[in-house]
This record gives sequence, C-alpha cells and structure tokens, in this order.
Amino acid sequence: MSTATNEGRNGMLGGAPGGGARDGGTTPDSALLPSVEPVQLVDPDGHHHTDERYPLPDGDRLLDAYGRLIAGRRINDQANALVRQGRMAVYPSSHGQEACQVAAAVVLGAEDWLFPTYRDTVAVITRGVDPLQVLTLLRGDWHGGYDPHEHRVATQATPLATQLLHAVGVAHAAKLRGESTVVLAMCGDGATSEGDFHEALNFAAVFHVPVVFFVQNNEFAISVPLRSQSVAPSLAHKAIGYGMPGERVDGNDLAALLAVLGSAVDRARDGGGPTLVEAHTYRMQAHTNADDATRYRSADDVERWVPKDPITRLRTYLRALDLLTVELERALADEADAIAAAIRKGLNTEVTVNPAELFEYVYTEKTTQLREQAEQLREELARDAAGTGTPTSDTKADRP
Amino acid sequence: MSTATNEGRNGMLGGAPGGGARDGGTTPDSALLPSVEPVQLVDPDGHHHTDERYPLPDGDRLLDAYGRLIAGRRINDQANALVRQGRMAVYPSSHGQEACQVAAAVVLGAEDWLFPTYRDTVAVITRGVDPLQVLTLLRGDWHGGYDPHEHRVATQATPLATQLLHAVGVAHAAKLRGESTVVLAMCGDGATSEGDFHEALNFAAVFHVPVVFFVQNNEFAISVPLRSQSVAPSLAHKAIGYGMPGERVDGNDLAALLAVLGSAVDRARDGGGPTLVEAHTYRMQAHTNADDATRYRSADDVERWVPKDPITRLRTYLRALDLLTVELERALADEADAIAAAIRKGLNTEVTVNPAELFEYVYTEKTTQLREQAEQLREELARDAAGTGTPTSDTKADRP
Amino acid sequence: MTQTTEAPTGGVADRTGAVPGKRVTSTFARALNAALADSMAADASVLMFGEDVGPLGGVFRITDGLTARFGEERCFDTPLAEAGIMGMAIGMAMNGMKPVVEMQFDAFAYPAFEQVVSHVAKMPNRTKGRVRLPLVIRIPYAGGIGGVEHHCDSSEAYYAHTPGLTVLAPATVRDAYFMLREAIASPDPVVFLEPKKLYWSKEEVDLAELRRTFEAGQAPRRIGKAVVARPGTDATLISYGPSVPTALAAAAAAAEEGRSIEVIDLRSIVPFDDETVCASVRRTGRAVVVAEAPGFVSVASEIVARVQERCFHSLAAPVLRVTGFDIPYPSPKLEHFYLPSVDRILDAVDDLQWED
Amino acid sequence: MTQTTEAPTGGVADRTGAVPGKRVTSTFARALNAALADSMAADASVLMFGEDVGPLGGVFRITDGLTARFGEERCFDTPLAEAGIMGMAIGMAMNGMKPVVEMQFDAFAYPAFEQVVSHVAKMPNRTKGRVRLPLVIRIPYAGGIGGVEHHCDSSEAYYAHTPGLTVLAPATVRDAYFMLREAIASPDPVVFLEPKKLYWSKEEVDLAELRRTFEAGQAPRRIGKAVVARPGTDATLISYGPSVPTALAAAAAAAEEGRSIEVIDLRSIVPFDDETVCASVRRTGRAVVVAEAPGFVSVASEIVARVQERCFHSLAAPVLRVTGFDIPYPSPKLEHFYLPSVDRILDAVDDLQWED
Ligand SMILES: Cc1ncc(C[n+]2csc(CCOP(=O)(O)OP(=O)(O)O)c2C)c(N)n1
Ligand SMILES: Cc1ncc(C[n+]2csc(CCOP(=O)(O)OP(=O)(O)O)c2C)c(N)n1
Ligand SMILES: [Mg+2]
Ligand SMILES: [Mg+2]
Repeated sequence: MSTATNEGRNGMLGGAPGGGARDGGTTPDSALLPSVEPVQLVDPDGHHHTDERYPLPDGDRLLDAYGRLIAGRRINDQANALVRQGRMAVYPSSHGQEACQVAAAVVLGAEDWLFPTYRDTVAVITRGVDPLQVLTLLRGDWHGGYDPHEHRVATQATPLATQLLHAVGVAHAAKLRGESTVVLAMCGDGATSEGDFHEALNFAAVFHVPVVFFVQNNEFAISVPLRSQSVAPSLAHKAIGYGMPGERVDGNDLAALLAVLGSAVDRARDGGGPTLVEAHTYRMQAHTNADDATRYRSADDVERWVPKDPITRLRTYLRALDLLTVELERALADEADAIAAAIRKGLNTEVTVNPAELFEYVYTEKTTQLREQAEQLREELARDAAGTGTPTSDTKADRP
Repeated sequence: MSTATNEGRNGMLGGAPGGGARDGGTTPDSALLPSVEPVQLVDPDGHHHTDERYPLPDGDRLLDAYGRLIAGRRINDQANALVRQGRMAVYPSSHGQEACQVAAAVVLGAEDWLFPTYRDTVAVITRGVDPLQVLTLLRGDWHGGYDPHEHRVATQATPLATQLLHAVGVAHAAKLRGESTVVLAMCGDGATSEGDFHEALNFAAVFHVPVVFFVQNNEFAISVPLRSQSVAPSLAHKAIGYGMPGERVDGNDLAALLAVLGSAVDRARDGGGPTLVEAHTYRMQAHTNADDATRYRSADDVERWVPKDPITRLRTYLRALDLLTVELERALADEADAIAAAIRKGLNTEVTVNPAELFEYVYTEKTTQLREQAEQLREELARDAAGTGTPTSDTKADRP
Repeated sequence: MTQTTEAPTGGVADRTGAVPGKRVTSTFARALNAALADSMAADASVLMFGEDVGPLGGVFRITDGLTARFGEERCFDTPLAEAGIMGMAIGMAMNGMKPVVEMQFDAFAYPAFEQVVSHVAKMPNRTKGRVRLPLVIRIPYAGGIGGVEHHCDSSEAYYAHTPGLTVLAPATVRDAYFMLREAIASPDPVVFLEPKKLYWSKEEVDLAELRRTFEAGQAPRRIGKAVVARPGTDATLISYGPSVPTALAAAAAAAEEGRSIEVIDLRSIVPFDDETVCASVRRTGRAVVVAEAPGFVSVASEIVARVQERCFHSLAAPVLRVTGFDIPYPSPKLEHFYLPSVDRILDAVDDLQWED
Repeated sequence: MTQTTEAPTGGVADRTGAVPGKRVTSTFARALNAALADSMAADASVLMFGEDVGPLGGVFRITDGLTARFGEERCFDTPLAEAGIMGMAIGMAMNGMKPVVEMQFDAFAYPAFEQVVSHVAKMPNRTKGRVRLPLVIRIPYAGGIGGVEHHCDSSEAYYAHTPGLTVLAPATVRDAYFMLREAIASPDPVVFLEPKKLYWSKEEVDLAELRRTFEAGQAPRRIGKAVVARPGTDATLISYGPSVPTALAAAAAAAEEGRSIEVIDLRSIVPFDDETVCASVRRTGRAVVVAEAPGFVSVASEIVARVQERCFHSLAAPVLRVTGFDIPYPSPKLEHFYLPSVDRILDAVDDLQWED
C-alpha cells in the first residue's frame, strides 16, 4: 500500500491549501499506482507468501474470520435454497466471494459505516444485522428491513454506484464533527463504469474523507465480462486519476483482504484519506436465480475458479498450523447450520404485510393527499372484508 | 506521447477480444501516464526546446497558425466589446487560451469532427464556421446558429461534459462504417469532474474509437480553482484508469499543441484509439462578462500569466527566425481587423426573429398539439398587429 | 417473477388492415424481438446496444439472437453506464445511424436523464432540424411483476412532459410489433415504453405477416393515433400500456352488470390523439382515466385536464382517475394494493353520478 | 440579463402575523441569503454547498458572505458534479447534517436526477422512516431573464410527480424568507424552486423582524398552504412562483375592465392545498391556471384535473390553462412569445364563457 499522505483539499482542515492537480505534491505519482500483481498472502494451496507491506493477520483473527467465512457460505446456500422453494423472490448470491464479504465487515469498528450492494447480504449479516431483517427486501415485504443506524449499515443499494456518494457524505459529516468514523463502500466491477463512481472517488479525494472504496471485481456485470467494461490495466489504476492510492488484492484470500482493507481503514482513520481497493474474485453462480449464465460463459470458465475457493485455502493453511482442529471445524459448521436454520424458520413463517403502512413513511407527516388515499384504500379493504358491494354514488354534489 | 497500442475491445473489429482490465496487455502501465512536465516546444521567451517525441512543426505551419492566433485574439476582443455595447447577451472569452483554440481546429482534416464548448467560439470560427452564425447563440436569436454537418462542428455544448459522449458516438459510427474520421472533443478542467467525462473516456477506450479528448485546464471553473476540482497529480493522469494514454502540454505553446494534438489525431486515425490531452493554460478574463472574478482571485494571479501569453512567444520565435516580417505582421493584423469588422457589422444589424419558428423544429412534423399552439400564437400576433381587442367567447359550446 | 396477464378481449378491432392469413401465437416479447430483427434486416443503419443486450439477449430476452444474426457490431453490450449509452446513441444518430438503446429497467434510465432532456429532446430544435436524432430508447417499464425496488417505476410522466420526445406505450402484441417498427423508422427520438407485465402476454398473430404488412406500407400509422379497444356507449375508460388489459377486464365486468363501457388504448402518449379521445367522451359523456403511475402531475392528470377543457359541456360528471397512489412503488407483497384494479375502476365508474 | 418584475399589488395580505415594525426594502435574493444565514446561525448542522457558492457567493449571490461568516467547513464549493453534490448531501443528511445544496441552474440539476428520484425521494420510505433526509435542494429556476439555453427550464413537474419530495416555489420576498427557513427546518427533503426572474424583485420588509417572527414560532406554516394573493369574486387565477406577479398584474388589469379576479399563490406545489384552491373556485365558479412550464403533463394539468374532480358542479366553464407552449424554452429574443403574459391570461379569462 502506498504511504502517500496527499492532504487533499486542506482548506477543509484549516491548513494551507495543498494538493491540487497542478501542485503535484511531494509523493511520486507511482506511489498511487497499485502493485503489479494482486496482493496475496495465502495462495490457493494454502501456503503463506510474505509481503513486506502486509504482515499476515494473527491466528486468532484468521480463525475468527474463517468461522464467519463458513457461515457466509452457508447463508448463501440457504438463501439459494429458499429461492428455489419460492420463499424469496430472488437472491444475488456472493458464492465464491465470501472472503470479500467477511473482510468488508470485520475490518470495521462499531463507529464505522458499511455501504453494501444487493450482492453483499453476507457482509451485512457478518456485521451483525439480523438475517431475517436483511432478507425482508428479497422476500418482498418492504424495500429495506433493518435500521441502518443500528449497526451503521446502509440499505443494500440497487442503483449502481449511487451509494458510493452517500458513503462520502457520511464520512464527510463525521469528519466535520471530528469523529473517527471510517466508511467502507462496496461496489462491483460493472458499477465502476457509472458516472457516480467517478464523482464519488473524486469527492472523497478532494474532501480528503475517510472512505475505503472496495470493488469486488467478480469479472461479470450480469452477462457482461470485464473486458467489455474496462480496458484499463486494472480497475485499481483508476485511483491515481483522483489522487488517491489504489491497491489490488486476491479477493479469494481472506488473509490478504484483511491486511489490505485493514491497512486502508487504518490509513483513513489516521487522516490519510480515501483508498481504492480492487479485489480479484469471481461470481461462481449466475447473477441471480433469474439469470441463465450458460448463455454467456462456459462451465469451464467457472471450473477454473473452483481451486481458488476462499474457504479451501484458508482451511488448509489453518489446519497446517494446527489452529483449526476437527472439533473446531465441527463446531463452526454447527454454528453456521444454526444460522441457516434460523433463516429457514424465519422465512418459512408467513408475515402479514400492512397496507396502511404504504402511506406512513413517504413524508414525516402524511400530506392531505396521502390521508385521502390511505382512507380510500382503508375503505376498499373494509368493504372487501365485509363482503359488501361497492356503494354507488349518484348525487350531483361535488366530492369534498 | 505514449506509443501504446492497446487494442481496446477488439471484438468490435472482428479480432480476438483483447485488452480488458485483467488481461493487462503488453504495454507497461507507465506508458499510459503523461510526461512529468507538460510538453513544451517554444518557451515563454520564444526559445525552442527539443523534445525527442515531438518534432517542431515546420515554419509554414507555424506561420499559418500564428495568423489564426492573431485573428482569434481579435475575435475575443471584438466579442467582448459587443457585449459591453449590448449587442450580445454574454460572451465566455477564451482570451489567453487562443493557442488551444487554434490548435484544436487546425489539427483536424475536413472529414473530422470538432466538439466544442461555449468557450470555444474561436476554435469553431477557426474551423471555418461563419462567425455570425456562431454568435447567433450568444446574441440570443436561437440556441444554435450553424449547421453542424456543414463543417462537422457540433453545436457548442453548455451542459458540461455531455458532448464528450456525443463525440464518442460520432466516432463509433464512423468506425463502424470504416471511415477514417477522427473526433476532437473539448472540455474544461471543471467538466472533468462530471460523470459524463468518465463515461465518455471509458466508452471511447472500450470501443477503441478515434477520439482525442482535449481538456483545456485554465485553472478555474467559474470561481472554483483547480485544487477544489481535483487532487490528482494531473488531469492527464486520469487516462490510465481507462487504459488510454494521457499527455500534458503547455497550453500557451501553439507549437507544442500542434505537435501533441497532431500526434494524438494521427494515432487515432491509425486505429490506435483515444487519447486524453490536458493543456495547461489560464483563463485571463472573468468566466463571462457577467462574472466578477475579483471575488475569487487576485490581479496578481492573473498578472503571473501575462508573460506566458501564447502570442508573444510565437511572435518572438517566428521573428527570430525571420519567418515573420513586419509586413506580414501588418497583413495578418489587417486580416484580423477585417474579420472583426464583419462581426461588428453583422452584430449591429438588427435581425428579425420569427415566432412561428418556435414550433417548427420540435418534431419533424408538427403534432396536433403544436399546430394548435402555433395557431394560437399566430392569432394573438395577428390581433396585436391589427390592434383589435381580444375576441370574447361566451358560448357554452366546447372548443373543437 | 412470472406473470400472466389478461389477453385483450374480443372487442379489440383488427388494427392493421392486413389480410387475415395463417395465424400463430406470439408473445409481446417475441413481437418486439421480431420488430428489432426485421428493422435491422431492412436497414443497415439500425443498431441495438445497452446492458446485457448482446449474448444474453437482454434480461427480458427482447434482443435474443440479434448479436448472433447481425454480428456484434450491430447488437452489442456497452459498459455499465446509462448516460454513456444515451450520449453515445446521440452521437451515432448525428452520424447516420439509427440506434435503438435499451435501458434495463425504468429507474435505471434516470442516470441518462440529462442526456435525454437536454440533448435528445432538444438537439433537433437547437439546430433548426439540421440535426435530427432518429433514435429509440426502449424502456421495460412499470410494475405488476413482483419486482424489487427500482424495477417497477412508471416513468412516462417525466418523458411526456419533455417537449421533443415522442412517447409510446403499446398494449397488444400487434401494436408492440408495429409501433416498435414505426418508432425505429421515425426521424424523431422516441421513448418506447414496454410494459413489463405484458411481455408474456400472447396473441394469435403471424409475425411474418406483420412484417409483410409493415414493409408494404399497409400498417396504419400508430404514432399519434389512439384506438378504441372496446366500443361502448355509457362511459369511456382512457388508458395505455400496462393498464389497458385491466381497463378491458373492467369493461367486461361492467358489461355483466349491464353497463356498456368504451375502452380507449392511447398507444401514443405524445403526440396525443385528442380527436379519438374527445369523440368518445362526447358520445358517452363520462370518463375515467386509468394509469399505473402515481396520479399527481401525471399523464392521467393531463388527460383529465384536456378532456374537461375540450368536452366540458358533454360531461355528465367530472372525469375521474384511477391511478397509482402518490407513493414510491411498493414491494412485491404490497403491489396489488397499489395497482389499478378492476374493482377500483368499477368503483370509479360507479362514481360517475349515474341518475337512472 | 437584467430584469425587473411587477411587485405584488396592494391586494397581497400580510401573511406572517408579525407585528408590523420598521420596514426597509429587501430583494428576494437578499431574503434568501438572510434565511440561509439565519438558519446556519441557529443550527450548527446546517451546511451549504454546491458550485461557486463559496467565495463567489453563488452566481446569483444567494450565498454571499456565508463562507466568510461561517467558515469553509459550513459553506463550500464542491467539484463540478451535480450527482456528486446530491449524493454527498444524502450521506451527510444520513449522518446528522442538514445540507442545503444549490443546483446552479434548473437544467443543471438533471445530472442529479437519479439521486433525487431513487434516493432523496425514496430513502425515508425504504427505511420506514429510520433514515430521514432533512435536506434542501435549492434550484434557481424558470425563465424571463433573457438566459441562454439550459438556464431557463421550468422543471417543477419532474419533482412534483415524484412521491416523497416536498416542492416549494415562493413568489414574494417574505415567502422567500419564511419558506426557505421552513424548508431547512423540515425533516423531509425539499425541492426549493427560486424563480430567477424574481431575485431582484423588492418588498418593504425588515429581515431582522422576519427572523424574530420565525424564531418565535410566529410565522404560520407555509408548506402545504396556499394563500389568496388577491381576493376577488368572478374567477380564480391559480398560480405559483414566477407566474404569480403576472397573474396579479392580469387581475389588476381585469379590475379596470370591471372583473373581480381572485389570485391564488400556491407557494407549496407538494403538498397541495386543495382546501384553499377549491374554496376559491367554488366561490367564483371559474378558474384559470397560470404556469410557465410547458403545459403537457404539468403541474398546471394536475391543478386543472383536481379542480374539476372536486368542484365540477360549481364550475360555470371548463378550467383553462395559460402555460408555456410544448416546446423547448426559447432563446432570449423569443422568450416573450412563450411566457404567460397578462394578455394571454386575460384572453383565457374572457374564454370562461361569461353570459352577461
Ligand atoms: C443504474 C443501474 N443500472 C443498471 C442496473 C441493473 N443491474 C443490476 S446488477 C447489474 C450488474 C452489476 O454488475 P457489478 O457492478 O459487477 O456487480 P455484481 O452484480 O457483479 O456484484 C446491473 C446491470 C442497476 N441496478 N442500476
Ligand atoms: C452540468 C452543468 N453544470 C453546471 C453548469 C454551469 N457552468 C457553466 S460553465 C461552468 C464552469 C465550467 O468550468 P470548466 O469546465 O473548467 O470550463 P471553463 O469555463 O473554464 O472553460 C459551470 C459550473 C453547466 N453548464 N453544466
Ligand atoms: Mg461484477
Ligand atoms: Mg476551466
């Protein structure tokens, strides 16, 4: 990771105006470029590779993260099953990307904020949000099921890249109040093409706010492969164009993710400004259950990524070090099963939706118009319930 | 200039899919980065500096360009005067940026397209568009006065950065038809912050189309200085994030501009794809005549740029080589005066606007609704002209 | 996410003037796909691009097979950026092409809003017709498919309010075919709204026959032309796009109660067919506008306004509206409370101050 | 680009309930500036940002002096990107701030459209009120100032159609002050439309007194409340923002011809004050809606629709509209043909089927 301490638009901090596209600063440009190869600390065979910039996280940390990884995979599997059974409308799975999901959540402290996308359900749950509340969206009860303030997790964003700007705003507000909050904002490779991605990175750099932009490059945006999305040397190479450091990391290597994201979070917290981190991973399943991936990629393509699975390598590594025993493995699997069971049970319970709520939250106080409309619906439903016919109005008087 | 020949998304050309953010390609990343200092061939004192990548354009070319530079300055002065006299609503002057204006126009061939902004009036006129037609917009007769197809000059864009995408589309269409058209698309430093800038560069790179993006970095977006716009090492550093080469050039050095832009145009024409060129220049006057620049910058700031004027240095250089004689100088000034006189005369002639035209071009054929509305206006005007009162309708019948 | 919709009832007139021939079944989606393919076959300047429209064939398969048939120069995926797609289409249209772009879902067209409003709609006017923009913006739109947030917006009001855009919304399989072809052939930019919930609706039509009819110039113009989808005498339901089948179903139900309801399918929101609409309302004296978008400042508001302006003295009752509520489109489990329903339309018809 | 506008006529009621005190003259622009400064002084979480709003004080000087007074952490320039401004404002509002953003001109708010429609309007509903967005989007809007293209759009229909947004348009200096303060204090997101041509209009008001009135809680609520700007008995003109002075001038002219015209200044487009509007129309029996935006699918359409729905049997004539034509806003030399004028309003009033 770069040690650049480009000060951004220092005016905001009361210091002398620094940075600025023409001013150059003292950091050599190349410090903002990502490493030539994605950072990897544990390879697919479970061997540790030393990287002088990134020490390996300690055993406890890895073990804890491994447990969450197992749970994450289990949550993905369970959610897919529930869609097949018709209990959820749709599920964009992060199967294969669970290392990214876990890392995004665990590198943050309680005072930090996470900005996830529709695919980041596992990250949201890992951060502590009740899985059933999370799945409200996909079950179709409401557009969001949890209180973003409770765990400092924004609603899962659907309009691509829009949330990156909200993340910048949250960080900017925290910075103005002198809080030490760091914001980690997630998006996919496809989303990097949106104008909002550009504006978010630029705002973050200019205002020098503590945001870590975390791109999960899973090589696909629905059917569109990365090469149709960008011909840059890497997505992390975009960072220098904003004056922030970019880094690339093996997205299936949980150890490396913890190290790289952790370091970016630390740097942000220390006033070092934003970072762009690109994780190289792969979307092992279709975009969602509604998608037919055979139309645009071969089983072989997917097959090639199986040996790179994030779980296998970390298991091998932890086992080799005797940190992960068979008993512990069993216990972790049981824990994951318990989470899955709770999800299953919750999703199999019918919820009743309340149509009156449709009008409740559009404004803090219902407008006259919404009061009338709510009343109209209430009457309709009351009539339906009573089984009475439609009252006909045949007066010539105006309605009130 | 980089000699990278990143092939973009070759699929469009029928070749094997190449490029792609992960594929890396064979070019070292650094080849896409701009030079450390802006390219300069003739310094403010009129001395030539050799640059091994960019040979100095020959004397005839420089002399021709010099004449246009003189005319460009004269046009700016004349337009400012006309605003003061109330003959034009507003004029965003390119005073001080005329070298960029001239270079943008003369590096293109007849088959090429130019996409200018509101500030690029001198470039548009240099390309051959009738000055009076160009000034229609600023005089307030219509939103555009010239036929974009005649000289292949798009209308001067106001919504910032939007035109860069149109430029990509024009180039893409030409490429699909196998034409050798190159498109040069202009924008300011401020406009690089817009999402459309990002999307345009990315589309151009991915589709590998012949566009030269030409940013006139004049250090201000109305009142906002560059350092509040970007903290990147330079704006040209954004190019690598799209996988295209970026270059920086002294924007007051016409020789360097001709060389750098010319080389980017050649490269685009040869199938080498898009380039981002950033010219370092300065907006010597207020944003427009309606702006009060004293609110946000000092006279000293502006003073510092006077010695860097694009005309002075080229004059010194050409005189030193005896290419520019006193007689020739006189002749060029006369030509410029003649252009200014024609503008003055044209703008001092009252034009009559035709309100019926308001409805003519909204659709190819007027809709029923517009026919009715045009008729309503026609009747009103006829009544006004006849001095008759408003006919009152007091029937109870419905209107047709 | 599957969906069936009421097929238009028997009252639908044959709107093409084509000689009836061998008829086979086609879906709305298939008709759109054929219209694209036939347009591309007929005119080499027609291009199709957007997100996932290439090998995948679009998330609704409307562009299925086009890349295979016409090559990836003529039907291709773009980077994921809607303003980019729209802006590039503008440039291509400036330079001799007829681009058709797909915005993947209604709400995902919003990033392109500036390009649409400030350029697509205004470029021809700005240049006094010297630059025309023959392009089509296809938008799978509106709800009723159990879609999650941002996938069900009815965004027609935004476009209909913007001068310079032609705004179309077909409701039948035949119209889907003919209107898309007409849109692509139009010299003006068209916002082409495809009601998602009708994609899987079916009709007995022979697409090859529709092609021949269209290419022989025998398909009557649909831009600016509404149609009486079901004749009636007592009241008029005015509707378009996804609400037409609901309006027809309401009319059928009303018939059982002895009321003869005329249903108008606007098809073309801009230009608007005042003649057909007003002729009907003047005959029936009563009208209800049915549309799925929130009612406030909507296309439905406009229809009410113009009908009362033009037919005031023929009206026995105020023109009423059955529209979506003024709330964000609800989540799947709640959408049926939101959508105009047969019952809600019948309630409105009952409210038309009948005196018998 | 200079401009004078008709000051509201004597018929304007004192709308504040404030004790009349020493009165000095203030412009509309100055009142907005004072409302911002007073809001920032009263509440440290109020921030102001956008393009050129810092040292320059905004291209219309509405933010003049705020950076000097409150520091560049509280009033600052952003990079030039409207979606960026809007998106960052959303995040700041999520995290305890009350951002006020300026979109430099109406058409330059379009790049932020997705952020406005998909997030600003929907975030509170999406989160069941757990995330409120107390932010204000200030938009210098509409024409009549001889502005070039893209600087004169009347874009209120786009916002008014979008559930979740409060949409305000003041027409007087007092309202400018009170409404902006109310907007900033509102827990809901507000689109605050500032009629550019009124910026230089003047009224006799003491801004310090307005501040005291507001901060003492003595300024009656204006969100959702229309006002009778001029009482009358024969017909009602319904208007808002830039068209109110024109409507008042028309009423004054009509009075000379012996017609007593009531003028309603809506002030609040969303929520809409049906009560005040309908009470007036039921009294007068005739109505004309005056608005500058193109009429098709506009706020004017909505007003016509709801008035005829609610007051049908009180109407002696159809509700008519005087609006902009359905064309892109014209260039400076042509705008006077486009804008609703006193004559055009009087023509419409004459068309209201008078039988005397
Ligand atoms: C603005 C916008 N446009 C289009 C879509 C439709 N869409 C949803 S997901 C998706 C692909 C996103 O790809 P990527 O960013 O790589 O994320 P991934 O799904 O791979 O996690 C698209 C096109 C959207 N949600 N928002
Ligand atoms: C989308 C958009 N937002 C805002 C504006 C208003 N505006 C006009 S020029 C300008 C500054 C542009 O600065 P820059 O791109 O550096 O170009 P310059 O004026 O310096 O040539 C602004 C903010 C606009 N025209 N378009
Ligand atoms: Mg992806
Ligand atoms: Mg500039």
